[in-house]
Amino acid sequence: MPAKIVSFNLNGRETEVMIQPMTTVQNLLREQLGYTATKVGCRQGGCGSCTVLVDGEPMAACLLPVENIAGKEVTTLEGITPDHGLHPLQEAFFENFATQCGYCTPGMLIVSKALLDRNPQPTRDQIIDALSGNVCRCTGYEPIIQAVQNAAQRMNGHQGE
Amino acid sequence: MTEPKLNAVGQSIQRRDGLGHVTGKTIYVDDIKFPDTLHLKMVRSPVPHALIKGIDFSEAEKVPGFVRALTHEDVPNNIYTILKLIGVGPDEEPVLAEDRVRYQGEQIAAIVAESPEAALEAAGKVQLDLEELPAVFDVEEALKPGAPILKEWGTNYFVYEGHHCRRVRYGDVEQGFTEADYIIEGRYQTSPIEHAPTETTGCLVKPEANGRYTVYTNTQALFFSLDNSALILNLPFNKLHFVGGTVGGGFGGKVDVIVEPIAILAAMKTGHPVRYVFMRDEEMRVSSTRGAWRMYYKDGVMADGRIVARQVTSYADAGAYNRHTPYAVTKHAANVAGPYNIPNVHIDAHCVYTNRQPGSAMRGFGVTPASFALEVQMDKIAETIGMDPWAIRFVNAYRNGDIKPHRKEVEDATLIETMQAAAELVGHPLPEEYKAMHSNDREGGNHG
Amino acid sequence: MTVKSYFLPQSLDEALGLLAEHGDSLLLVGGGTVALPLINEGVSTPEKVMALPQAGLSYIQRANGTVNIGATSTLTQMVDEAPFPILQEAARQSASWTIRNMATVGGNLFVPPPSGDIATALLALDAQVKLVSQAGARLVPLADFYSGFLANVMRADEILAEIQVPAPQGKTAFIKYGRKAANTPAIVTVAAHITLDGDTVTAARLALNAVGLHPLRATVAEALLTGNRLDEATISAAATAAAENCQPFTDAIASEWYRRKMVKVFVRRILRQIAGEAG
Amino acid sequence: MAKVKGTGMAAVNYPTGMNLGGDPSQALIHATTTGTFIISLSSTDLGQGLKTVLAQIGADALGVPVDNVMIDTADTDTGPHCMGTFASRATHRVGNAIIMAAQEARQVMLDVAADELEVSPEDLETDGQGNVHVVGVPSRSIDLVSLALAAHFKYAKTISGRGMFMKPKSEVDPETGAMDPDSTEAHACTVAEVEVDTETGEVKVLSIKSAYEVGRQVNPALVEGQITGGSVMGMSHALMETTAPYYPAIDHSPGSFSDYLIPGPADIPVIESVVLEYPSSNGPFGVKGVGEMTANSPIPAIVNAIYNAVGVRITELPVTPEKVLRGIEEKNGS
Repeated sequence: MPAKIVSFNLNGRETEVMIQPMTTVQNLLREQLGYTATKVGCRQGGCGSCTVLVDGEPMAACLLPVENIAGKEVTTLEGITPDHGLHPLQEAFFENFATQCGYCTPGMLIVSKALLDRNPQPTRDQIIDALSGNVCRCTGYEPIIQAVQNAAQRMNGHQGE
Repeated sequence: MTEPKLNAVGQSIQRRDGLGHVTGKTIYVDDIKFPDTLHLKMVRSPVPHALIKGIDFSEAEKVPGFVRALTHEDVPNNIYTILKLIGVGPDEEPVLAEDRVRYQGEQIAAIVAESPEAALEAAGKVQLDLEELPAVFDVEEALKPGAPILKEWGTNYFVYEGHHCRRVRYGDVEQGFTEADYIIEGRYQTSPIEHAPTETTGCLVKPEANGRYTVYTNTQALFFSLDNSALILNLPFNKLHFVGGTVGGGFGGKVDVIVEPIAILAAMKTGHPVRYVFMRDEEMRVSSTRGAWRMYYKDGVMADGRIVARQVTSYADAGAYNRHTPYAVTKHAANVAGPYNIPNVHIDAHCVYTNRQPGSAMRGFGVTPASFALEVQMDKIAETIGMDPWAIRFVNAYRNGDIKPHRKEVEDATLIETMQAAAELVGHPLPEEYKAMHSNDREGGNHG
Repeated sequence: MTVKSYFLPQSLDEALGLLAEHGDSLLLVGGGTVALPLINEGVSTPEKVMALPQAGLSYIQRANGTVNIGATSTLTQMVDEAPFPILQEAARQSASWTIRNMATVGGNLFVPPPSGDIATALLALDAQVKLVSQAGARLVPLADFYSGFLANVMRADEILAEIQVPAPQGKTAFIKYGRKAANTPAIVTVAAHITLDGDTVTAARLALNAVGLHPLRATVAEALLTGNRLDEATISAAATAAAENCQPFTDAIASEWYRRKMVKVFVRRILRQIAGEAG
Repeated sequence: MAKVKGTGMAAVNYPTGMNLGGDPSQALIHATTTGTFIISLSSTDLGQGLKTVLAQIGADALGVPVDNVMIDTADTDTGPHCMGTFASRATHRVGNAIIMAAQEARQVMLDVAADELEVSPEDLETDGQGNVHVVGVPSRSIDLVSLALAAHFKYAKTISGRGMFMKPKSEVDPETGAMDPDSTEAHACTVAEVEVDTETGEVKVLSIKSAYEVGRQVNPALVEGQITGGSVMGMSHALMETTAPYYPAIDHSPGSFSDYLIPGPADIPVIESVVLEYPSSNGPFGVKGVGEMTANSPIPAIVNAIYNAVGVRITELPVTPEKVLRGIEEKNGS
């Protein structure tokens, strides 16, 4: 089969991969590269569990051919997690009990990261709009919304509530 | 020796798995990878009821990456044994369909291939020769003469020790109706519901060098799944090793032991690790649901609000197969009269088969539909007799020492206290007589 | 993997060349948000796919009172850069943020009801689509673009390259009614563009989605509005006419009966909203 | 357009466990020479936090810090039998098994400590901070690591315990339905406030406020998590969810999160709750259970609130806007 070579930046590392045509970023990350924080919830673009950042924009990795990310910067949850400790969003999700089964958590964190990167002080409605593509069946969303608010406060120099 | 004090219990300590969740390092079944893994996809029935006249794999076999197909002839003991281990029978669901399919989406043959895409493509190329049969979807239609019969034993209902339903008989319901000032009836219907966990049901089976099979699974019940798989595969129990414990949402949807037996079989036949994970579409359209229920209530009520007789006839829509529904019906029967002290109760709870994707366990197993029906019925009673909705519940609330219709003494009643707390939470004023009530005796608002 | 060739042309010319070379065997996609789910589930098994998001068609430009929207502008670009609020709102309500970052405006025009709401706003604004082939380009009013369910007037050698939107002359509004507050298919979507002289309607555009084989104009209702005062009687007559002259369908989220009822309710509401703003 | 508000309430019970087929679970505990206590299980955490609450129960039953307790689950080669995580049973059953195992392990731990401190085991207590000391004399103390090392290298003892909980199988009387199917009852009362659009039948849930009585709360934050999540699931069951939108017909069955409706973050109401604790007689430290029941009472509370708002009693779930509108039209005779 006609494999292709694609170069991109993954979590700060220049990366070159060989793929079959139209392999999704989700498959590449999980099956070829071993980055499993990017989850598989539906492969329909409907649950947000596989969200990654492409040049800072959240996208559904299940619907994204690897060819489309050539030359771009891709960030997964592995790339957001510091070598030691946690990102303020991760701290806030952990401390606010914003996870139950944890399966939606990586996607929620990625979208929240993108939101806070462009809007450090989002309103509740802006947080809700940002998260509206992400399904959580356990928490009822409220702890997640509060965790994002809390993270924004932490990142703006305020102590968490 | 002194008893330890409570230090940890009662504290909101952080989740043990929370750091794994927020870093994405928690390992779920689909995150486990082995080289040379094969992938399993199902050939499913496109129609709700049909005879299987033939299956043609010739086009599927030509798909690059195709490894093999499995049919019922490959399954050593081709019958699900889900309730056998707790003594509820008979077993009546084939692992892979034999001569007949009874619901749309029923699994007919498994395709094992080198990639999920190849397995999916090959499954799509299997030709089925089906002769469609009349189907029935309504529980009461299914019980009428002339309805297509789905079960070998000749009825569309589960037989409870010689009865067509699970019965509860307490007091004399007809006498209660005679005494009652009001007779209030209601019909309630729920809909089948998908558990919709964000992680779909799945497993990965690895053949080990020592002849055992390690099964990585998101089942909610490891030994239950192990035991059932061994029975289906005629394997000594000690050949199987199940590993799990971390689940991306269950809600009762991952107790049916659907994926593990066939994936183990595929690993046995091929010598490779085999992965079988439901696609989202399968999770929704094929996997077990919270089955639908239809419930008819007939209540005899006195002018002062006391319910003196309650008759409930309910029908659980099990879909095509038992799964856990016969068991849910019994739990339903124990709870469908509600947390109320009613002297005369008559319950007929049926487990009915239709040509629908099977229902099974879900959060609230048989009780969720009952809570819906009876609490809407309570409001209907209150309105009919001109009573406040809170009052009707306080007047009838069960207390410790009462006997429930299934003849179990009430020990842990706090319905009254819970209602008092809710009223306070929302600022709903309660009359003094209800504020003074408590669950430990019948002083205050006693109706005897 | 069923896909054997995936093309990602870097210019419209390259795309047209590939289309000429491979013809009907090529599946064209924009952001892939509709095609990929079907491919992932094995429902669609194309051998050759051409995706357009890098073909130089991602722009939103103003020229002589018209806005030219490159076909592969993302819905996020529409939300952020479209000069008319009705377009921003239509894009925002079409999908979640994640999908808006991938899905394209042009691609959205090919999404069947009850999704694909952007056409509703574009129809209300008398947008035209620019169809380009190696032989040249032609402009087709969006109102003449659709010919049926998943069917349109494009030739096999054409690519939808641009959408041209004249600046609205009157008041505009957009309402999407679904079963959820966000990120959900429509029960009905209504877009209105009403030009008033005093309280008299001089031009009316009403477009609907999820109540036909494709997004459509409510022309009978438009005719009832034009030349009349935008009062309760006119609004009511237009709402009734819109409900009577559409073809709602039944799906998982709403029945034909309910959709038709809601056309009446939401045409009334959108017109009252415009009348209220005018008054 | 008219938007009308209404409130409704519902009160429910929920049973813990289901022992009509027997309902056993086991736990094994052993201390390593590091002073760490390993609780071996085959129980499954679905996300509700089972691994966390079982560590809390184990820590207090042993009298050691929760950080010294490791939960080793779920592996059928190393963990003893568990029926599974369902029927609101896991914390109750497995917690009881852990307490039984912990008592046996604690006795060995105190026996060793008694030998080391040259007192009787009856005179010892644990401080929950990692030490065993003589009652009233904190200075006569031994820490867990020293204790575990002494048990192994000096006294040749395993600090370990076996735990088993089973409520015996109850047979149902086929004639009367007499049975003892469960262990204890938790309770909830929910008040829902809704707003109904009388032109569309659309129902917006404004708030879900509940009182729960769940026996002892092992971890209040996790209990609250169940209540918040369950409130939204209950609302979802009430208004949105079905795999057969035109039940009993099987047409239009949804296959994605686009047409299988569940709430998104924009759909959630205000959720408030209070939790009462009336410890059960048979649960670990008085636990009842809260896993399943939180989706139940919101459903009838919402349906009753709709009746309160517009006088339409919906008796078929889910309460689609179409059903409400048909009800309103019937009531108005239009």
